[in-house]
Amino acid sequence: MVQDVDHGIALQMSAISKSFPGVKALDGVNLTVRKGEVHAIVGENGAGKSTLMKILAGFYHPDRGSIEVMGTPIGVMNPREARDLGIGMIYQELNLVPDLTVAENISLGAMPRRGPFVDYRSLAANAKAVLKELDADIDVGTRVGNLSLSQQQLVEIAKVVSRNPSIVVFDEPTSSLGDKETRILFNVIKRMRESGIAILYISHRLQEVMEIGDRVTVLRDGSNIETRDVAGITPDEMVRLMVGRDLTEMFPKLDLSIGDPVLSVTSLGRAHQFEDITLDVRAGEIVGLAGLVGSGRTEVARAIFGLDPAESGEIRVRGKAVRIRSPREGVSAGIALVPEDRKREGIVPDLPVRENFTLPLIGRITRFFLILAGRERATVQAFADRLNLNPPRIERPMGTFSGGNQQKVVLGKWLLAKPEVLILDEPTRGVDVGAKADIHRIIGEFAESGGAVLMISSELSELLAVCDRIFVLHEGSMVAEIPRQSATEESVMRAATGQVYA
Amino acid sequence: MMRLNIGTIGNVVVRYRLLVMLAAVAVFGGWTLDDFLTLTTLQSILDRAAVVGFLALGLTPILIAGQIDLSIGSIMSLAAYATIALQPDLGNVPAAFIGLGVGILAGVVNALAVVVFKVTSLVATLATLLIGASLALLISNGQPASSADPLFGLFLTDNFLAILTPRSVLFIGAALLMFVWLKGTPSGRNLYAVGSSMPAAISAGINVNGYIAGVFVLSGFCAGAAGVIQALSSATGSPIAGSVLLIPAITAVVIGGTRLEGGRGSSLATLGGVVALGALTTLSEYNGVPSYTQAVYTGLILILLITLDRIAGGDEGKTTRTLRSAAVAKQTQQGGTS
Amino acid sequence: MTIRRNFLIGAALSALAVAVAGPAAAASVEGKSICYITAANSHFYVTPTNEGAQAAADAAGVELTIVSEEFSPQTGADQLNSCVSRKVDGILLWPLDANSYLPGLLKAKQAGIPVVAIDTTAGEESMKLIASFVGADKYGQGQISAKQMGEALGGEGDIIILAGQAGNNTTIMRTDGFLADKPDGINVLATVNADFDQQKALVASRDLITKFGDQIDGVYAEDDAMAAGFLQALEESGLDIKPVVLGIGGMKMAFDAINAGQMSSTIMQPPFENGRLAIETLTKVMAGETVDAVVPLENTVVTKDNIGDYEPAF
Amino acid sequence: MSLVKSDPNPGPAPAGTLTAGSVLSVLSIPLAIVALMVLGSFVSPSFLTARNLVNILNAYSAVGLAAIGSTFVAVCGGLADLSIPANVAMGALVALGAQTLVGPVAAALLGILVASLGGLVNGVLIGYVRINPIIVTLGSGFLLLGLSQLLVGGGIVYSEPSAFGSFVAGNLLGVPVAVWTFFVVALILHIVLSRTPFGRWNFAVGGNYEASAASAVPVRFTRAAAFVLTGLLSGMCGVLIALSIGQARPIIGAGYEFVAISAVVLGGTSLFGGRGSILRTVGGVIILALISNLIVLIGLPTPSTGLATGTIILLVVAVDAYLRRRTGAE
Repeated sequence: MVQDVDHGIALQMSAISKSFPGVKALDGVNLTVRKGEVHAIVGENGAGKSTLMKILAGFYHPDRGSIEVMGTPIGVMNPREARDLGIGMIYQELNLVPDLTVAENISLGAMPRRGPFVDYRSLAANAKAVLKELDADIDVGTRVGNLSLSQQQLVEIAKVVSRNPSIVVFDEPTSSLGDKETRILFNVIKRMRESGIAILYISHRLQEVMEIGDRVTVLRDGSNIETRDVAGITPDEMVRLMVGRDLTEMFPKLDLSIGDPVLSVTSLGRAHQFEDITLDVRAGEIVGLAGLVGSGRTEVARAIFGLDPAESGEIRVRGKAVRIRSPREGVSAGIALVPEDRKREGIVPDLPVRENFTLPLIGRITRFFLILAGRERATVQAFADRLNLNPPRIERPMGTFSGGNQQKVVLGKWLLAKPEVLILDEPTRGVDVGAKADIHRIIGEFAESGGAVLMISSELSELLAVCDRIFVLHEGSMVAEIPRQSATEESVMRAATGQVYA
Repeated sequence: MMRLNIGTIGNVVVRYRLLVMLAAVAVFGGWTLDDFLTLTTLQSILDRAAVVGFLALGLTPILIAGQIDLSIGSIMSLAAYATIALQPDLGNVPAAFIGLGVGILAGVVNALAVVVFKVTSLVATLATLLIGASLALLISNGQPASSADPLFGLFLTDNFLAILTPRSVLFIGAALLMFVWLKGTPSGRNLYAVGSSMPAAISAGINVNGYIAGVFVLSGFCAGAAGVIQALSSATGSPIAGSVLLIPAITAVVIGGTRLEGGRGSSLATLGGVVALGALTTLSEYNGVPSYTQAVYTGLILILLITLDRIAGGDEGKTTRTLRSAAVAKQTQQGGTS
Repeated sequence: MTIRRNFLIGAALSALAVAVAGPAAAASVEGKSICYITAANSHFYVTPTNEGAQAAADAAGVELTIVSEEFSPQTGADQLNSCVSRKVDGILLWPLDANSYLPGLLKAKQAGIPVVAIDTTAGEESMKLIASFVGADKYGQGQISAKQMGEALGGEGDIIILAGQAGNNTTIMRTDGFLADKPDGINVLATVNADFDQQKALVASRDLITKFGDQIDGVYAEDDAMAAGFLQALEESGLDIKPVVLGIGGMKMAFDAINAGQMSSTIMQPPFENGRLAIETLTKVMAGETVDAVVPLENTVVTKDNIGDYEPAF
Repeated sequence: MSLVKSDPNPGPAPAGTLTAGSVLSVLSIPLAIVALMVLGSFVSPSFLTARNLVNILNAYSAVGLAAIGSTFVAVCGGLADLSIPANVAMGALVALGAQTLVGPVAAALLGILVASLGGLVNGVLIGYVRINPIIVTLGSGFLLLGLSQLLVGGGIVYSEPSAFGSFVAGNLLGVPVAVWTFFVVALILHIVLSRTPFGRWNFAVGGNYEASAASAVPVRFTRAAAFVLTGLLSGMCGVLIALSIGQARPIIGAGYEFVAISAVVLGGTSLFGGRGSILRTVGGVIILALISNLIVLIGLPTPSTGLATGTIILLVVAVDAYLRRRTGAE
């Protein structure tokens, strides 16, 4: 359902190649984007999507190839020139200034002046106009640091839209959004498309690509494999193009024998975040925790682990009441948490993989206060091999690995600690298809060995495929417990949006 | 509806606490001394604030940009010495301009070290602190230069409109000018962006390196101005003039409420911080309180204020952000690839 | 580079211009206020000076407000201004450099507030505005030390100078005085700033002993603490030399060293006495009496011969 | 089923591979030391004598202790401890002042304890209340130094002659006790930083505070402990100096905070955390000691030390930053 507007070529990238020391990131990539289309780009991590977009944004310069924007050939450009050419970027990580207001952020780098001064009147007027266009109700005088995540994203989009761009790149825009916010975003994207803006949409979520995209380009190993109309492709086909072969089942579900309750949480509460949360996870069971962004699901997970301890309620592990006021107590109670924000809370980028691995349990491989270096190395290497760490170099700094591999290490470090309960908060966010399968396999193996898994994901399809039961949170309260048999996207969404139980 | 943004609670709190300090000083001073609450006391406080005030003013944009400049004291010493030592050869006024030029030059050196050679500002300016102090002593052979025309700069401390002196007018004027720049002009707003979120500033096409270089040059200029004013008003170019003023300047800026982590601050807050500290010092001196007792309660106030700020403001422990300059090298490199 | 150095000569010249201020008749100064701008609050030499001043002020019944420059002449200049605006009846000033106090001194003159300088003289112009200087002649101390050194070494020999902080007025005076009267046969191997600090003197002396070894015939330390630092380094080195070691200050450690024969001499500079004398001089000025432009603190050289007659100054 | 490809972004040379940059960055400190020593042997024939070399170490042993503490502070992302001079003074004054009350050994321990308490104040405010370390230590520096001056009122505190005092001031097997202390402490704390869980925690906290907290690392304790350790070592520094020169004054540690930071920075430890080593700090201390020794041996004016130190810091750090950018690390 392509809109009937001017379908001239907005962007033409031809035979783009780019190498970094030792790596050929792009090899003769071609990309044509029309005005008024949503052009999705998919590919595994490392396929070259980011590099291509950074070239478009002026951060990198291609070794070879040419770029034409609106029919004009572009030479070497820097980020500012790229912006002036009408290329707007919306990244996964928001690029806002928390200490400036919404209005100032929207006009950052190009504030209206009156004489030498900022014209605050037209600054506010501009911001209001743009936000209205996006149908966003945000006070333009608020400090951006005080806004919610999804409001911030709207500001980010407003910032880009206010410059009247001809091409806008969305890089994983929904990774931190809940379903409701995603809907709002899609509406905004549709409006932008209608006004003739060419949109490049990068996502790992193929369902979204199916929904919002007009055409899709698949990248693999730095080359473009194919560009197709979305109407004529299925997610399975996309996956096959991305990985180069069939991935038999994206979410393999093992049927495991479910044992006794391992984790039982009763009436857990924490002021302003959640209250009266009761749930249980049994041995060998994978339980989902669903809810919109801001429903309190992450907070519940953090409370059980002790990162932001609960203020009321009881936690039992294998029937024994435990007091958890810090992650250390969480760990000794046998609980592990793979946090939501991998970069911020998952890895220490400068430390080697080995040291990241052993961080929670370094005390256990210590004798007379000294770390047993040999045992540490051997243990970690063995585990890294089991996790398919790629490359399998445990002395390399964590920061040099891809997102998927970093996530494997985060997961692995907790498995190494041999927990009874594994809590996973968005374990596959921003992870490519291949690593995703690895991660699901690892989780499955953990459950198979009798562990209890509590998993949070914004991707309902993932929860539905993997979980034995799903708890649903709405505004800090538990609103539903849905067994696997009766769980559908609709039933979960209804509960998450507060449409069940009074 | 026009808002002079950032005018949110944070700033209100900051201004409020300075008023509390000043009010406490006034009440206590009026209570213990019968000659404290006079215009001359105010004049004396403002006058004494001028020199350390210029240093603190120069430091303000530096901190807003998330940087630090430890070399301002040394720069001030060099400028003060040049201002007096060159008088016989160049004449009084040209020598003063050379003093300012020395400050700017030193600022350029800092800017180069931070922006071009990617040395974090804490380390770079520690090095230039050592180098500057050493150069001042070497060039002067450890001897302060005395002006042959000691009456030339005396007007700087003359009475002006009952509560001011020419040099306090310069300081207050500079603070107001800087306030207008920081709050009212695009470049001022951009500076906050640089300190608050460098990636955002880069992606908005703001020349981050330029701004960072700029604030170091400005800070050098301010330190130079402090040196020139100090030298002229005391008719002495001491090679150690600024060495003791670095810590008071930082203290004043911090008490004023400018954040060490970048992105927040104001020159009026700095003005307030300098005056509040000056008032406290003057009150203590009038009461004959020994300097070490003053040090004890300056330390207490500093810790107390910042703890209150931390608890009340609940800035969610951004200790990991520490000084943003750590990120300069990486970020600017990314933004400035050629 | 023309830098004017303020020699005591400047002060001596201005002796002609003895300032007389205050009401001529009032003989009593009781109840009057004095602002004492001192070098520091917490310092082994300055603190006893301050105590002497306080004692004299208490005896005279004047109200003494002590403010500390913390060794910064800029701070002192500001404090001087502030004391003048308070309209105190007299100011006792510890000058830390030549010119910095000039503006304040002019204002004091205008306001009719008498100023007396303690411990150190200021520059020529400044001294014209100061009623009297009470303190040791530091330039003279340098000269005396030069003479001592010359005699002890028979006019010839290689010496090292352990100086105070670079830029510090006392350092400059003691160095310049020494160099001015130093016999030509005395050769200065090295001058090191050890900042009046025993630890720094110790470290520097170790290096100097390493470099010059038995070349060192004499050591001129600008205070006794630094002399003690040198002696400690010498002892550590095990070097069998016995250089002539001169100190200044009359500190306890110097007395011990002189008794032990390690040090040749020190020059007494009793701080308490200095403070007391300064306040007494100032109150005289305030009472309208005429005082000498220089009230010297006698430079008494303490050697093995006369050590029995004196007590350590501090 | 290995589907994941390695990241195409320009990664750093993997640790363990030898590149020109990594070799240079490992060898830079030994090279600098050797270069200074070669220079020294040309300048003065007495440079390469055992006594001079011992002197060089002796001069910086005490402040070297504070530099070792500062390494922990820097590695855990605590920037710098500006209250070092105050804690040095506290340690020194208490160690001498309490001699007549409790005897020399107990007094020395008491001095170290008091300085550690100063460190504890810093540690609690920085680690647990999470205030910026620069501001906290600036404030506590004011506070503690003011208190120490209040304590002695400006006098000098002299040491009572004692066997313990002369032992600390003296030599052991021809090497000053201060030097022994420095190297033993450095060795122990090198092992602590590189081989123990506490050391590992420091790197983790400095590398990524949030992630360390989420990995059950006692983040608050770690940061607090680094400051307590620095307080303790500053106290030891004060005690060593006070006993070796037989007297103490509040200004005894003036400027030591900058010496300590300079040594840490020269050693290539990042003040922003996550990277550093005690051995490299020891190298930094030795470089500083060599500079000040050479200034005297060459006969340059004393203030040249700052010029030389500052220039070398700029050079070392700029080269280090350049190499890191080239290899893409960081």
